[in-house]
Amino acid sequence: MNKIKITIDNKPIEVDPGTSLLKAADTVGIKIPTLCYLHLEDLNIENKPGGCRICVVEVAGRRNLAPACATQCLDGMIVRTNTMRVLNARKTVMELILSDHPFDCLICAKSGQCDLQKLAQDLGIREIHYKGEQSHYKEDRSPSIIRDMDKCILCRRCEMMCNDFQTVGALSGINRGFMAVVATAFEQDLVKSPCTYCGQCVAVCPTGALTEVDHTNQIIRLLANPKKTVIVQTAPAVRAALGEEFGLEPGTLVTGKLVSALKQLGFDYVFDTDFAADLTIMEEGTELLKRLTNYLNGDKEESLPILTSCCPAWVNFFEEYFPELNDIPSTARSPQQMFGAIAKTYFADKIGVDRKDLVVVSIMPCLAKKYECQRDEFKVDGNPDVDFSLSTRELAALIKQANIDFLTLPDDDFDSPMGESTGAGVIFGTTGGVIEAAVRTAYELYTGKKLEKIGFEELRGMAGIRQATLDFDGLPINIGIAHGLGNARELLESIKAGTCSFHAIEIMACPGGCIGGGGQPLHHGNSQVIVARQKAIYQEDASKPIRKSHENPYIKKLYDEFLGSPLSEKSHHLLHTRYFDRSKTKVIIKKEQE
Amino acid sequence: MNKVKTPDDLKKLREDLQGKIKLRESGGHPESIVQVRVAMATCGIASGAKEVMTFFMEELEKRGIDAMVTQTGCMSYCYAEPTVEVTLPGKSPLVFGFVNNRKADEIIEKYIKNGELVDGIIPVTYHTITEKQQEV
Amino acid sequence: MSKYKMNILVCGGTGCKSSASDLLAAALRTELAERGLSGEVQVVVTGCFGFCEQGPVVNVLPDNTFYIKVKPEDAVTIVSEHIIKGRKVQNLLYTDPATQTKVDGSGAIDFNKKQLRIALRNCGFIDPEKIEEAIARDGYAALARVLTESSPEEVIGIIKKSGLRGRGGGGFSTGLKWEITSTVEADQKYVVCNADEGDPGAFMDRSILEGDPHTVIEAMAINGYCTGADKGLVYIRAEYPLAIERLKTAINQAREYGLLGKDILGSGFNFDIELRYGAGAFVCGEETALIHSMEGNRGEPTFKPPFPSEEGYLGKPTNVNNVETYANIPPIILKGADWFSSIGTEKSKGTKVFALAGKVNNVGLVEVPMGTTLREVIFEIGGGIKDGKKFKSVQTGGPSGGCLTEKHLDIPIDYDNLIASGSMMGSGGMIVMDEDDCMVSVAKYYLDFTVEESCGKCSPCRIGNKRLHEILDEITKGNGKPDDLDRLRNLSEVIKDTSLCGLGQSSPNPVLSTLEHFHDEYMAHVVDFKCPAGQCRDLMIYTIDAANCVGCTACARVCPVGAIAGERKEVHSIDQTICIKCGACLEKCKFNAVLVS
Amino acid sequence: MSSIKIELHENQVKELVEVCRSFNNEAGELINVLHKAQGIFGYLPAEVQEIVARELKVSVAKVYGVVTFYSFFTMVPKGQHPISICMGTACYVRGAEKVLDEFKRKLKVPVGETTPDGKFSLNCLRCVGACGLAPVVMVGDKTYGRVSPDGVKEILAEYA
Repeated sequence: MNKIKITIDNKPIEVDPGTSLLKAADTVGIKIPTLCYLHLEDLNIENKPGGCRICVVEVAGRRNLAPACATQCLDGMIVRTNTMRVLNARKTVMELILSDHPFDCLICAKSGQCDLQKLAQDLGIREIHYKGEQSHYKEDRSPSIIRDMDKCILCRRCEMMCNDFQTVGALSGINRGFMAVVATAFEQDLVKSPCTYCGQCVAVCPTGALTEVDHTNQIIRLLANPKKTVIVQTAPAVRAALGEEFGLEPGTLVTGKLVSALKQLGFDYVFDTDFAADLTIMEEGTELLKRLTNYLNGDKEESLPILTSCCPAWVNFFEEYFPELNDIPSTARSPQQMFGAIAKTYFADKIGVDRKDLVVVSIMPCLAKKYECQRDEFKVDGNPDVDFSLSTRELAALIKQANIDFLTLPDDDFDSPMGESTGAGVIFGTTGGVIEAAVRTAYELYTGKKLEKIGFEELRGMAGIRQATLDFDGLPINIGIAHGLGNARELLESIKAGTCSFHAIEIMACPGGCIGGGGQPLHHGNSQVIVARQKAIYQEDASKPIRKSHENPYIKKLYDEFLGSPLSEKSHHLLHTRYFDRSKTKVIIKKEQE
Repeated sequence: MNKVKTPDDLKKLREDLQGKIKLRESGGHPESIVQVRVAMATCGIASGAKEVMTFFMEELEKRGIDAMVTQTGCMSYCYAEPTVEVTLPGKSPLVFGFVNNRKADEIIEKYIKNGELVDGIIPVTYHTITEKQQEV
Repeated sequence: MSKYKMNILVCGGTGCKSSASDLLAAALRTELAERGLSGEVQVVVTGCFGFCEQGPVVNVLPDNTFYIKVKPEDAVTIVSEHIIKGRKVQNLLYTDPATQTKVDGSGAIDFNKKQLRIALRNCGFIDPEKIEEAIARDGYAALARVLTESSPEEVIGIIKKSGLRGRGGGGFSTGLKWEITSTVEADQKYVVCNADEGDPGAFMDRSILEGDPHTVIEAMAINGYCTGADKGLVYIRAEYPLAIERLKTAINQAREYGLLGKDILGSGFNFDIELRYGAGAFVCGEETALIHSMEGNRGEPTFKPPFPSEEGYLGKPTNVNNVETYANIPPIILKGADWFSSIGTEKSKGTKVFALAGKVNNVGLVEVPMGTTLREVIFEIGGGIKDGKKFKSVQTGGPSGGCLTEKHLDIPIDYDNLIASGSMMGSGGMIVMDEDDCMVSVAKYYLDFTVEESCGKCSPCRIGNKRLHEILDEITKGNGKPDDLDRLRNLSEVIKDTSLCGLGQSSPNPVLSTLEHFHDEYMAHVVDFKCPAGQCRDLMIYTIDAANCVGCTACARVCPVGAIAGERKEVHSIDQTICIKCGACLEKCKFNAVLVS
Repeated sequence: MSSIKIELHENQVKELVEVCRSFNNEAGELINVLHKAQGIFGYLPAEVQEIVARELKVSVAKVYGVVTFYSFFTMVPKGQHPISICMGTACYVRGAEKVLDEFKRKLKVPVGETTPDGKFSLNCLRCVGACGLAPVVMVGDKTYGRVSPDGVKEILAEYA
């Protein structure tokens, strides 16, 4: 293809046709500031409404300034990005945006991580010449997410994630003009919307408009309470991302420092959700084998594929949109909830603490987990199996508040018994990981043979929908993988339409899986961050001496001492769940009077 | 009605229609007839054009005058709505502005019956590209 | 037959009336009566001749003689010379400025005919609900000619050569637009008629749809033939129920006659039209917003390119033109590109319909050749300013346009001249303002509209226009500062320079043009805290003139807040701390005792 | 937004579902459907939007986003006699604001609201294109031209 020649700030550049001015400038070290624009290249996610008008530049011969994000390079273009006219326009537009934004940066949850704040600093805004009325909206608190739309700058990223990527449709642009904002239907609270709490809106929000519900203060209080035994579990994706909050390169594994920090914070026991992930594999893998065997034996009642169920946003999604498929997903609870159920029974008994005095905290890359642990089916007499779920970001804040210098912490090990895990548990943190872990176990249980090669490269990657056929000793097993609920929907629709058939499907709501979760350190639009975390996860797996869940000695011990066997009555009671139809229409219709 | 299947059909139809109109407008011909057009665009209707049209239809019949009352679009004299155009056979059309029932009565009695001009005529202030020009 | 041998038509248009045309008519009648001619010569008071600058105007029939600037005392001369002796009164005849000869009217009288109706050629002539009447006036003849005699390329060539530019505001070459759509390869294309007329004060599209719907249908079919589209969509305001009804009727009749549908006129060309309804969003006049709206979405514009001609409705190439543009197409085909391009100015060909409104005598639709001056439109066709007030400004182009002044009155109107003077053609709204209109308030009015109608997608338009409005509001309330004017100017320029679509790119024009042409008026507001036009309530002080007050108590009784005190038959006074400046006392007082400053 | 669920009449709901079907339940027809829905119910309460969303298979949020974008759509029931004052430029320069003020004073309701007895609702309108008659007021389908503040009383008296 012929290259296009343009000049930006007197620098000649050659680019491919179709390249935007923004990308072209980037290749020669000219960083044009952006605000609404978002491009997660590795995930094929792009938000380009051209709405904020921060990235405007001067193109010779054009009457108006052009947005660099949306303007394609044309041969011979002469572009200036820093003339007086551009700088004045950019600053004025920024002042306008700030004039309709609360001035509470010092106490804003997003302070220091806020794209808007950083941009104001970069542009040298010291005064706002155009003050005036500010738009106000009702604050909305859900179990997971807080929406303070007074801080919305209408970048539309959340709307794009919610609709285009997740196809959840909880959010839409509403109103017009000055009162235009992104909101739910009828501006009701998120809890009344189809929101799955995936938190991807929060993950991309450039300001403090969308944040997670902060539970750190409750945790500080509980840790100080001598009557309470406070234990913590940490999800696999947390260790691959927490370091970023302390300035480490994305993809730096900080498992040992993480454990040290949690101990220093005063948690009585520091455990690993990976342990519960291994347990999940035992239950879910066994369920898969049972359903597969029934199916192969011609049981008409049995339907395949089996769908994974460890992602709470995904569970919310199919309860809302595919209630007719409620009997297809595995009944296995998520690792967070399996952990809680075992902790408040088996482990509580072991240390002789009443479940009411045992507080289970989870550190999750996820915001939907906050909602999940509040679901009624995961409570005993009103006491939840998991009391609080903190995001990776909240943990970082907690560590900072406790004066802990994270970078100089020594490595430490998880406590026993619920801190012991295999490589299979670790890879739960990435797309393709749960199904790979399940396959490692199911293969050996089904064939009775030992796996030659533990890593299944064919299940890995970042493509939104992936499929692979595995050879179970002559039996071809079709595996489907989707991350992102839009991809999940596509896969489910094709199953409903009968255009493809799978034995098992793994679905995760977030891009890249839990590593790209809504509770993770903010990627600020750089998808390489998520790719690096994925590498770290597989690196941790490879370094583990045991890499198959059914070989975890502590899991074996748990079954021996407490549960009996997978899918036993006790297992069913503690480790499995059921799903509800959330789709019903809420319209009341009045019968005609005679 | 018959479909117009070819350009020649259309041409023939147009010539037929134009012929009929000519007959209606030409003085002295047995088919000639008084034509009253009421501007019935939104502004006209809002100013009472419907009432005026009804008045013309009923009164012309009552007074035994053979006339054709039809509606038409905006004549562009918004300041003078309702506006009515009257074409007497053999004469150029005349437009009257601010027509209410009283004015309509006067138009019937003086102009339509006797060809006498009445107050409120709106002179034509434009050229048009079609051959039909009205001249006061 | 009429008993009158002669008729003397006296213009009773408001403009002429203010120059005593009614006295003239009375004088003529008296003179005729005195001479015993009342039975033979009739005086008829008419509507406006469109020549008010020269009023009062008299037209003597049947010899069709025009007299101008006729005073009541001229009645005697007209009757004695013209009526009795048959001699034209030379000094009252109109002098043609070009030839310096007296126009005696025996030949073609067209000095008062500044208008030329192309787009409006059938409005008011045909029954819009009868296709036969349209056909009798050459309806569908252009379509027939195109389908049988010309290739799409040839037709596009004619349209290009005619120089027709979009009448919706942008002024883009219509032929070029058609050409682009025609050259894009696609399995499906669309042509769209933008009938979402939204400029406040513009209603020519509605009039065309209500008066001559077939011309739009015919032109869309021609457009479809040229661009390769077999489907047309009319995006029409839901607030135009009559236009919708008539268009629906027209479409059905065209289908019944086979002028829409399959194999039109045996040519093998298929074309049909559907309606899509707007729902009250000015921004949907912008073509990308319009397309999103037709697709069932919020009418938010998107960045161009891609242009609709490449990627439009449902992602397919789509040609969007407005109603008036379409109404020009059939005449161009029938009369030729050369005919059309002979009308108008160098770069703006043909005519433009203006909706003349505001403080002007002859409110109405006016179709004039491009190049006609504002003075001709306002003072001749429009009959001048209402109530004999002084002309102050004319606003063209609606919320996107600007306010022009006295000094612009003789500029020939075309796309480029209007832009050069800080306004624009827009869709053709033309609002005339007089000395009572405060230009700061007018700017505020337009910003009020823009703030209401901004879609909110881009920050400069969403927030910037709001801030402009707030600054203007403060100025009209007496809270302005001189440096507000600099802030207005900078903000206006940035909004224009950075907004996403045409709405924001032009919304500050009313502010910029009034700032430029009425700077003194702004200064009066921010320095002296006075509104010279007396329109800004908060800047006004009502007092009672003791010399005139008779103590009738009418003002005290009408005051809604009880701010006026005074005994019967004694001078009243207004308590300034209570007065809300509603002006009720001023309206009520019969003795000119209430003063406003 | 009030949280009280309103009850819809069954035959109206049936009619609405039928309308959606007549548009092939296509999402692209959302605006056309909403026009018809407002024709049936007089306004677009949340419940109606939910039905439309369900029938056209679009999110309720999207429907709400569209409803709140276009000024023609309303979620507030109109009065028995909806009064609209044209705020086009021609009407504005000819004193529409004073007419509006008079309506506000007489009806004692602000713009966008309905009188407590449900008789009148007061709204502003974009240009209705009857500029020759400015200022223009519409009551229901009836247009009043050249309205002065003094004329407001007479107009209201017609509906007393």
